[in-house]
Amino acid sequence: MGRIYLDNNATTPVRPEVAEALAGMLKGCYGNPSTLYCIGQEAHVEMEHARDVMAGILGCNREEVIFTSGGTESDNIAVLGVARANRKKGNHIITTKIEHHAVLNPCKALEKEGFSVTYLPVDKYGMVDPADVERSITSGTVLISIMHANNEVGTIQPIAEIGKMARAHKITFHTDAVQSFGKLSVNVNELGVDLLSASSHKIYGPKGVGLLYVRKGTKILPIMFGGHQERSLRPGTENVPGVVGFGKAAELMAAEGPAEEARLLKLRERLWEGIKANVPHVKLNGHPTMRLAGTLNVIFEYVEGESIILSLDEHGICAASGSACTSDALEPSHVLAAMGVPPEKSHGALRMSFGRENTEQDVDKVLEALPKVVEKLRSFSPIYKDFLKQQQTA
Amino acid sequence: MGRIYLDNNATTPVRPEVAEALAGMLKGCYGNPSTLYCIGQEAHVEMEHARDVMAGILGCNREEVIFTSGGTESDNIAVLGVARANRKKGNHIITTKIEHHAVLNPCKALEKEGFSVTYLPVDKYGMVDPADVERSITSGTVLISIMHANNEVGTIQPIAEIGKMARAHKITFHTDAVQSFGKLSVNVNELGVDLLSASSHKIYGPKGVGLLYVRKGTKILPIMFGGHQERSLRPGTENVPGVVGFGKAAELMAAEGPAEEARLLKLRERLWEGIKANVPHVKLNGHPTMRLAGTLNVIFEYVEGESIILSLDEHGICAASGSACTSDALEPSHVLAAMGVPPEKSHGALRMSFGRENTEQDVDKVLEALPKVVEKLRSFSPIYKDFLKQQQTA
Amino acid sequence: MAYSEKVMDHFRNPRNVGEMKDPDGVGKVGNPVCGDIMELYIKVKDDTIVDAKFQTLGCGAAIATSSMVTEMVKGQKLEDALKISNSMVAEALGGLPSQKMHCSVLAEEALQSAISDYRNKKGIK
Amino acid sequence: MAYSEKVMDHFRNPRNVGEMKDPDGVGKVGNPVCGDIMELYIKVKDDTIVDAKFQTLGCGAAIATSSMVTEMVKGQKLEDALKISNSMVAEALGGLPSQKMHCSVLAEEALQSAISDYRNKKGIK
Ligand SMILES: Cc1ncc(COP(=O)(O)O)c(C=O)c1O
Ligand SMILES: Cc1ncc(COP(=O)(O)O)c(C=O)c1O
Repeated sequence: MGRIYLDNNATTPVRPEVAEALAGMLKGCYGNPSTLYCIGQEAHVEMEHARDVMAGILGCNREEVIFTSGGTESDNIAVLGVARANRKKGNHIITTKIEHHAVLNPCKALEKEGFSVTYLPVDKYGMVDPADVERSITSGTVLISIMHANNEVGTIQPIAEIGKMARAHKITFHTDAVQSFGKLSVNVNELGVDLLSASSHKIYGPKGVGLLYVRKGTKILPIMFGGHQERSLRPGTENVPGVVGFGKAAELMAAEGPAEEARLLKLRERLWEGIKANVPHVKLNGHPTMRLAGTLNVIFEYVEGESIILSLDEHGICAASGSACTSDALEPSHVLAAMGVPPEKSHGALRMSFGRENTEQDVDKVLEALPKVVEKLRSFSPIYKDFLKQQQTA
Repeated sequence: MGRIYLDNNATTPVRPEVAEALAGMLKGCYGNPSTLYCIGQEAHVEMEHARDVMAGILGCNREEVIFTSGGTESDNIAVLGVARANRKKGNHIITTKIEHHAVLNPCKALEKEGFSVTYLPVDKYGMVDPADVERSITSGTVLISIMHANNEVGTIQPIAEIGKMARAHKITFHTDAVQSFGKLSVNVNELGVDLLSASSHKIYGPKGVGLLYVRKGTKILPIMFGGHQERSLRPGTENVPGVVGFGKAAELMAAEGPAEEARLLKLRERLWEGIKANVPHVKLNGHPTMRLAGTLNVIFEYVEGESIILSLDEHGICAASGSACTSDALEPSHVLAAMGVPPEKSHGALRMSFGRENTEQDVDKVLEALPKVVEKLRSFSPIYKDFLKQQQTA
Repeated sequence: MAYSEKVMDHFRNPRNVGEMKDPDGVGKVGNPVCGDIMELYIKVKDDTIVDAKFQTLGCGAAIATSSMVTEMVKGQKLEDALKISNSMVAEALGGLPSQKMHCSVLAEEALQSAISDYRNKKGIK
Repeated sequence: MAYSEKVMDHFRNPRNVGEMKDPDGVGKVGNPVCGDIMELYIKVKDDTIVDAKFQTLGCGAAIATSSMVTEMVKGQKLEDALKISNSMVAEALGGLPSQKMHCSVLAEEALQSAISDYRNKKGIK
C-alpha cells in the first residue's frame, strides 16, 4: 500500500544498496575482526574501510572514529566520558535546553554526580546565541555540548562560531550531529569540535550502529568496560555488518551531496505553502532559513498532535508529534517550550520530516488529507468552538 | 573454498533463516517502534514477539527482558548498574577470576569508585567452589556475578547451587550466560539468578544485539541515559531488525534442543581422541564432563598458540588461542592462569569451538593438518630441541 | 503503545460528537496546558439521561473515552450513571495503554461534573 | 592486527631454520613465560658472518623476524651486522603491527648476543 512516510527524523528505511551490503556481510564475512585467521581479517578490512569513509566525511584520522551502538550511546560516551575524565579540572558543563534526551539525561545524571550544568536558552526560532555560551564559561567548565541541528524543529546551530570560542578557552566541545551527519557539512575542523555523534539509522543505514568522533588527545573515559575493541572506548564484539552498512549509507549520502538536500527543501516548502493556503490557524516552528532541509514542524491550533497523527495514519501518512523517543511520554515538547511556545499551543505540533523516498505526489496527497483531518478534529474541539463564538461576537 | 570454522565461541555465522528474517525487517518494517502510526506499531509488534520468545526460554515475564547492544553491554549494565544502585547498602562484590573481561573490567572500574571486589579462585578444571562463594559473603555484599559457562575452556559453573545461596542471603545474583544461552537450560528460576546476560552473535544471530534479564524488583541503574526505550534501562532507538534476528536465532536454538549439543559433543570428542592419538605432549583444559559440548581447549607443549593459528589458517582452518577479544593482547590467558596453568604452557593453548556448520569431515581434515602443523613448529622450537636432548641423555 | 481496535473505532467514528442545544447539564474538565479538554452535555428526563453529547480536544484516547462514556450513559438513571468509573470506560474500550488511563479519568470526571451541573441547576443536593 | 605478506612468507617458509653444528656464536634471548624464545647461531670467518641459523618458539612475528634477521646478516661484516636495528628488521618485513614490534627487538638482541658470544669465545672485547 502506498504509505507516505514523513518521519525521517525519527528513523529512515534502510536503502537497498545498504541492505545488500549488509546481506553480503551476513553471508560471507562473519569473522570476529579481532581474530587472526583470514575470515576475521576480512571482517577487519571491511570495517576499516567503513572507518575510512567516515574519516573522509569528518575530515579526521581513522583512529579518531569510534563505532558505537547508536546516537544515544555516542552522546553518552561524549558527555559522561569527558565530564568524568575531567572531574579534577572542573565540574561545570554547558549545554542547551533543546538537546535530545540522549544529551540532556546524561547531563542530569552528572548533576547527581556533583556536576553543575548550565542549560542555555534559545530564541523563538530555537537558535542558541553564541554570546550566551561565552558568558556561561567559568574556570571550571570542562565540556560544552551543543547539538548541530535540532531533531524536532530542524534549527541549525552556529557550531563553528561556538567552536572557535571553545578552542580559545581550551574547553572540550561536543556536538550531537545525529540529525546533520550526511546532510550538512560536518568537517570537524571547520566546526571546531572535539567530539561529534552520529547515528546510522537516520541516514538510511541499519539501526543499532553509530559513531563518535573523538579528537586525538581528548581526555575521555569509557562508560562500559570489556575487551580492547574501538580503542577500549567502546568494548564488545564489533557489529561488523552494521558498521559496513553505516559506512555504505554514509558513502552514498556523501556522493549525493547537496542535490538531495535541495530536493527535500523544495518538497518541504511545497508542503508548507500548501498548508498555509489550505489550513487556517497554523504556525511554523523553527528557523525560517537556518533549518534542516527536510524538517517541517507546524502547530495546528485548537487540535492535539496525537489525534492528527492517528488520523493521518488512516490516510497512510506517517508523521510525528514530538521527538519520537518521547511520543510514549505525555509532556509537551521541551524544545518548543524552550522556544517560548506555550503548552496549550505545543500540543498541536506536528513534525513532518522528509526523506529520499518522498516525492511531490506525496506532498500533494498530504495536502489533500491534512486539511480535512484538521477540520474534522477541530469540529470536535471545544476550544475551537469557543474561538469561533468569540469571533462572531467580536 | 572449504573453510573449517572452529571459532564459534568467538562469533558464529548468521544462519540463513535469521538472515532472511533480518532482510525482511530491513525491507518492510522500518518504523521506529516508539511511534504511533502503523509502520512503527508493526515494528513494535515484531520486537515484542522476539521478547516473548526470550521470556519463554528464560522462564520469565516479557517485561523482565531488556534488549541491549550485546553481551558486553548486558554485563556492564548488570555489574555497574546493580553496584551503583546499591551503594548505600554496601560496597562489596563477589565474582571470579575467570570471568570475561566484560565482567572483570567493570569490576575493576568499580574498585576505583570505592567498591571492594572478591575475585574467587577456581580449581584446575576452571570450576568455582560454591563454598568459596558462601565464605566470601559479607554484610556489605551487594552483587554476586558468576558466569554460567566459560568462553575459553567451556567449564560450566554450579549456578543453581550458588543461586540458592544468593537467595538465602538476599544478594542480587548475576550470571553471564553469553556462552550458554541457547545451548544449556537457562531458566532463571531454576538457576536462581536475578540478572542474566546473553548475546545474539554467539547463537547464529546478528552482531550488535544482546539481552539482559532483570528480575522484577531488582535495584539497578542505567549506564546510559536518553529516551524511554527498554524501560529507560537501555535508551536509544531500538535495533528492531537486530532484535528480531536474535529472536529468530533463539527460537531456532530452542527448537533444536539438546540434539545439536549431542552432535557437537561427538565432534569434539572425535577431535580430542584424534589429537591424543596423533600429537604427543598435549593436555586438555577445562572440566572433563561439566563443559560446553562444543568447546575444546588444548595445550600443545613446546609451541606457541598464535603460530598454530596462522599455520592452521593456511589449511583453511580457523581457531583461536585465547578469548577472541584479547587476541590482540599479549598476556597469557587469565582463565588458564587461574586454573594453575603456568604461562610457559598456556602460550601453547589452542581453542577449537564447534558450531552447527561443522561436520565429521571437518574433524578429519583438522586431524590431518594439525599434527603436521605442530610437528613443523616444534621443529623450529628451541625448547623442544632441549627437551628432546634431555630425553636422550635420560 | 498501541490502541485497541475499539479505541480506534471510537476515535475514527466518535458517537454523539457535537454541541448540544440547551443541555440540562454540562461538564467541562481538563485544561489546554495538559492538552486535553472535554465538554460533556446531558439531557435529563425523569432522572434519566436521555441524551449525551461531547466535544473534546485531545489525543486518541481522550476522544474515544468521551465517545464511549456518552454511549454508556444514555438511558441510564442518574444514580446509575454516577457509578460509571473510569476503569469501566477503559474496559468497555477493550483497555487503554497505561499512560493513557488518565483520559478515562477525565471522562469519568466530565460525567460527574455534568450531573452535578444538572442537579445544581435543579436545586438538588 | 594483520601481518604483511612478507611476514607471512617468512613465517610460512622460514629461511635458515634449524640447529647449527658447531656455531661460532650463539645468542639466546626471550623466555618461556613471555612465550617467545629465540636462539640465533652464527658462523664467522674473517670478521664476516658466513652463515646464520635460528630456532624460535613464538608467534608469527617472532618466527618471521628471526628468519629475516638471519637473511640480513649473512655476508655482513660483524661491525655492520651490529648496526642492524630492530626497526630495520621490521622494515625489511614490510612493517609489523605495533604490538608485535617487541619481536623485532628480540631479533636484534639475539643477533647482538650471538656476536658477543663469538667475541667472548675469541677473547675479543
Ligand atoms: C538529535 C538526536 N540525538 C540523538 C539521537 C539518538 O540517536 P539513536 O536513536 O540512534 O540512539 C537522536 C534520535 O533519536 C537525535 O535526533
Ligand atoms: C562469556 C562472555 N561474556 C561476554 C562476552 C561479550 O559479548 P559481546 O562480544 O557480544 O559483547 C563474550 C564474548 O565475547 C563472552 O564469551
